[in-house]
Amino acid sequence: MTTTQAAPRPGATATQRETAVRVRGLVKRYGNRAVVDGLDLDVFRGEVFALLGPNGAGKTTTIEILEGVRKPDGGEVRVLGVDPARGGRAWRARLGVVSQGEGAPQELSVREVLDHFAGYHVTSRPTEELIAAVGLEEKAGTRIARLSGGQRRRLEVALGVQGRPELVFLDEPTTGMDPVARRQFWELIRGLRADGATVLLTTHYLDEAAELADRVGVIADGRLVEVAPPDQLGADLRRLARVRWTEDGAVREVRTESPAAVLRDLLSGPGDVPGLTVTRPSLEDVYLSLVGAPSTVPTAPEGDLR
Amino acid sequence: MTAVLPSPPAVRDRPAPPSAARIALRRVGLELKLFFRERQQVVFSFAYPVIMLVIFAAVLGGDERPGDVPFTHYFLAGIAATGIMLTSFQAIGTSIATERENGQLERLQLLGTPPVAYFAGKAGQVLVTTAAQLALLLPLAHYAYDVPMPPDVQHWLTFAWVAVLGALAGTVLGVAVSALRGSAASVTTGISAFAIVLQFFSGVFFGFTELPSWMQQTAALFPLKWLTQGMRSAFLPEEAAAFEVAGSWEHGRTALVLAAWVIIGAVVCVRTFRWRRADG
Amino acid sequence: MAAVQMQGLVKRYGGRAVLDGVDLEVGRGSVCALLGPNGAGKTTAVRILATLVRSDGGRAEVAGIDVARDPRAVRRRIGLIGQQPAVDDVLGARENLVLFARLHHLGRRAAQARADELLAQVGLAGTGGQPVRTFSGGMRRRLDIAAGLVLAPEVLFLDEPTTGLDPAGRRDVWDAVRALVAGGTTVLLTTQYLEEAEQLADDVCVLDGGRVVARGTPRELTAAVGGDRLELVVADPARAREAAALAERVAGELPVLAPAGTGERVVVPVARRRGAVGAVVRALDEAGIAVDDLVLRPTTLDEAYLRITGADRARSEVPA
Amino acid sequence: MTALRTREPLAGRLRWAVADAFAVAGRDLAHWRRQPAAVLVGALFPVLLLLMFTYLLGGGMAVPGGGDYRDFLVPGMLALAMVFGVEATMTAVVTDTARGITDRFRSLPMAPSAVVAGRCLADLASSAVGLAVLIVAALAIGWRPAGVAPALAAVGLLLLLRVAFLWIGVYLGLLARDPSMVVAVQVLVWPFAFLSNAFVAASAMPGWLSAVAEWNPVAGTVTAVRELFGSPVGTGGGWATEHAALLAVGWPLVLTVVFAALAVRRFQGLSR
Repeated sequence: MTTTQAAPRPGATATQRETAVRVRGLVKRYGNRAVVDGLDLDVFRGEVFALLGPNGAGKTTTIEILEGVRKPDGGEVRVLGVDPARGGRAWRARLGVVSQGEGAPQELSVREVLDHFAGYHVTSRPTEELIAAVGLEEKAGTRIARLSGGQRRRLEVALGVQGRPELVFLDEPTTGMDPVARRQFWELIRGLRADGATVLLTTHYLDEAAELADRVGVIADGRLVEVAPPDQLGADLRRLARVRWTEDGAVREVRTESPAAVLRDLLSGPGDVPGLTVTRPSLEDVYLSLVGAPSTVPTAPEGDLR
Repeated sequence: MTAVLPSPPAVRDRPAPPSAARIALRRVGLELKLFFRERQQVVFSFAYPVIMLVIFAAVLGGDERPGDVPFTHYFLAGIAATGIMLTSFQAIGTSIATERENGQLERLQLLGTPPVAYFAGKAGQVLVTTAAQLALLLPLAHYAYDVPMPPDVQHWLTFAWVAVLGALAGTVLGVAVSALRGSAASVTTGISAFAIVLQFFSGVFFGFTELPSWMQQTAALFPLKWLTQGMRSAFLPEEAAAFEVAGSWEHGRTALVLAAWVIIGAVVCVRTFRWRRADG
Repeated sequence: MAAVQMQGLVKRYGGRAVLDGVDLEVGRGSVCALLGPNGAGKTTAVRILATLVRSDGGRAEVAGIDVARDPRAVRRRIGLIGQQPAVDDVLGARENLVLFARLHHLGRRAAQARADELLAQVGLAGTGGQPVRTFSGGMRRRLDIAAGLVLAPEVLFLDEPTTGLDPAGRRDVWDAVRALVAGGTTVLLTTQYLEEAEQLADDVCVLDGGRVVARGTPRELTAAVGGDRLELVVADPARAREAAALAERVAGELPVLAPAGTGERVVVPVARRRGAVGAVVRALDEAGIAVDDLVLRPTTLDEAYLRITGADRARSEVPA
Repeated sequence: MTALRTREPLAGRLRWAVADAFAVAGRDLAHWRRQPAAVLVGALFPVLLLLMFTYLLGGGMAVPGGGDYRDFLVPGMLALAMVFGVEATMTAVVTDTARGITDRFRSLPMAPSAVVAGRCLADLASSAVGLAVLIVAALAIGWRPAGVAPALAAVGLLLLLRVAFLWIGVYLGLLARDPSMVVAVQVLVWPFAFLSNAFVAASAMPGWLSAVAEWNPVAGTVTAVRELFGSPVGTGGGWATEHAALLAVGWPLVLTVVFAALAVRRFQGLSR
């Protein structure tokens, strides 16, 4: 059986660091509660940036401010060089948006919806191409009212990229999608990226962030607490590996920075070590500790050999 | 099944987005398609004026209105106006409130749709459905109740401009009231209650001159009164004008008020239109 | 005895069979995850079991009771958390929970106490009388989950319970489910998130096109698709090929080379052959190839699932 | 495995059915507390109509057989207020179904009857408030009922009528897919109202219409309530007017039975 690794990421090596989105000191309050509280964010042209954070951390609010549909209470925002509050139609035409809502008339079929909204763009992707890209071929003639939640989500994604946008905002795009659809969506995003589009997405699926993003930003309490490529996020935490095996019917565990040494010790004896695994904290573990949720990440080496 | 979208040329300097007029045209098509797919909506929009005409003609058919005008003649003008109000004001107010609640307007906003194109789509749909509704009502009134049709081209023209302006003013009023706060269901109820009260105030069911003056003055602020009066001028003989409040048909003023509703109302609506539900 | 049982269950909508002869058994006190593409009939199956929809054929029993014959007795034993949050959005969170607790026939005091407990459990204690209409999607979801847990049910149906929840919220839900299971509750769960199935489920059942196409423990499903794999990062990229060759000789399968952050990553499929891991590590050590990182990870359920329902549509029946 | 049926004693089940109904009704009352404006508008709309009709038609309308038009109109308006209640019931049912609340109730171990019984209680309570407001308004413009006991009987008949329209509302609410149907009902209620003896005495209408108005399901209640309040009845009319009291009880009962049966069927049809 053959396994393939994810393709290398050329984005990190690109030298043009032109920003598609630039945010400084963004503040948004509801009542007297600051939902966004001094947020700084740079999204470079051509990269896929994933914004992670708990429900209510201010991700959606931030994206809505970037889209120009919500007014900030403070700070400076530039999207494609334009202040979103003043962005005109020409500016908007360069954006693609997949919001959390569903905005397609229930009485129309998938194809009718796409055909209709095609007229809102100068150059739209052909309807059939979009339908194939999100895997709705079998549902093309079905009315929206009869689609399942995941299928509607796919249509929203298709609508979001219909106008060949330069910058795409995706707010939890894959919620409710099945794993096959999700992978299809990943292909779609890789395709957009390959064409030079910039993508800013939020997601609760960390495997998705790891798979797609050049850089990941974690929002907690209205601020960006860390930004890094997904495999480097929380580098300190990740250094600790967990070696587990079964001995005398009980599971033993050692947490260490140098698993290879532990392994050598373990395997120095004759025979096999049953149930041997070596794991490093996942992106999810790192994320949970960054946003201050209880997680399983060890803070110090513990446990002993024998 | 893995489908990657083929590369489009990397466009930085893209051409300008489609004009508001082009989008408006598309909206009209869409609105009509949606309207006719909602079967109940179609049936009741077209049935209501007809049912009301039949009932009122039966109940009060023997009565006469000021100026010896038979009741049915007088009432056709009122019910035609009410029908126009129903397909414009009431239908538009309700549908916008619903579209706002279920997020359809949010998508339009994100696409950068000019509000005026959205309104134009609604207005186009209203004009088509109004025409269909009147095409059903007028022959019925004429052949079943002997209501005379406008006698000459000039009266038909009056009928046409009054109907068009009235429908457009009703659309604007519908856009305006859709902005009321609350759920779509409560907005719908509020709109219906308002529409019914407005019908009474505007002299649809009773002779307008019989109403107390405060009602007349209130009604004069809204399009329905003028719409009804304009309709009377198209259907009733010239002598009946003497029994209007002003003693004449007041065509100038009717045009002025309705046009003001359309133009000022549209400008105000474009400026204040909310695509989203208010927070909280 | 099975807590949930379906035999030849059929449901048609307008001539199209959404469920086309589904057989499934969930043992008492276990967790079964129902997987499948969007529109595969998972929700329909749950709605039939929860007495909301009648089947067109076959039999369904919950807690030993036929759902068609005595739905009320079934309702006394189940909890349902549906895909769409079903709560009164004019009322506040607490008012909702008190109402549902009252309808579970708790006394006034007990209902209020239970509501407060649930609010604390799902992290909504601070919302006061704020109407649910103003809640975010995640908050609504939490409230909906609390509403399904008013009484620890004998059988709990969860239809995509964590959709839209953040990872921390997801873990809270998992903890709540585990606590219920520890107390003897049987859980039937649908999810699009395969890690959830891996975390919670004793058994996995894959529906596609209204039929069961695979069934087994997560372990069995992944084993049927492929065994574990050992991923190593060698310190000196130049020796990666050498390491791969060594690994192939020891493990007997062709490893894959891929560039990693600092060195070169070697992925060795080990097909669950006991001792293979130790042998590979030992061989590398003897050859003096330093290893930076070493992760043994099982084939994920994701991969198994994609093989079962995925692009190739090759349906592999997995023996239960 | 044989299904184990647990049979609770009937008394216990009945007690729970009542408790559940009150819990469901309590939810509606909580809505009032949170949205007082909606309740107010609902109660004031008939008042507005009463004032308008009294004012507008008061002078010109002659009541056959003599009497003041205002006194003739008040009982008619009271009955129509019950008819308008159909919209409130329908809206509540449609909204609950659309929001998944109906399904939530259906999956709970509560008495299935309580969903509707609760709706009944809440709507009757709101209609009772509406009636009270309308009666106060009528008293304010000079209308006077004949006595307390017959007036109470009249209120009873009105609420009975409300029960019938409640079931119609439940049925229509289950039938409707979305709230836009409510608008259709709101509009079509008007022709129904005009085709009754609420505004104009049936005997004053031309031939066939007079018969329709006389046999209108509201007509019996309107006439009977007029008699009980000691308001002008509008003379003439056939068998239906003579036996108004019978119709005032009979019509609502027939409607209730028919629409309750339809609604139950429809409710069970939800599980298709």
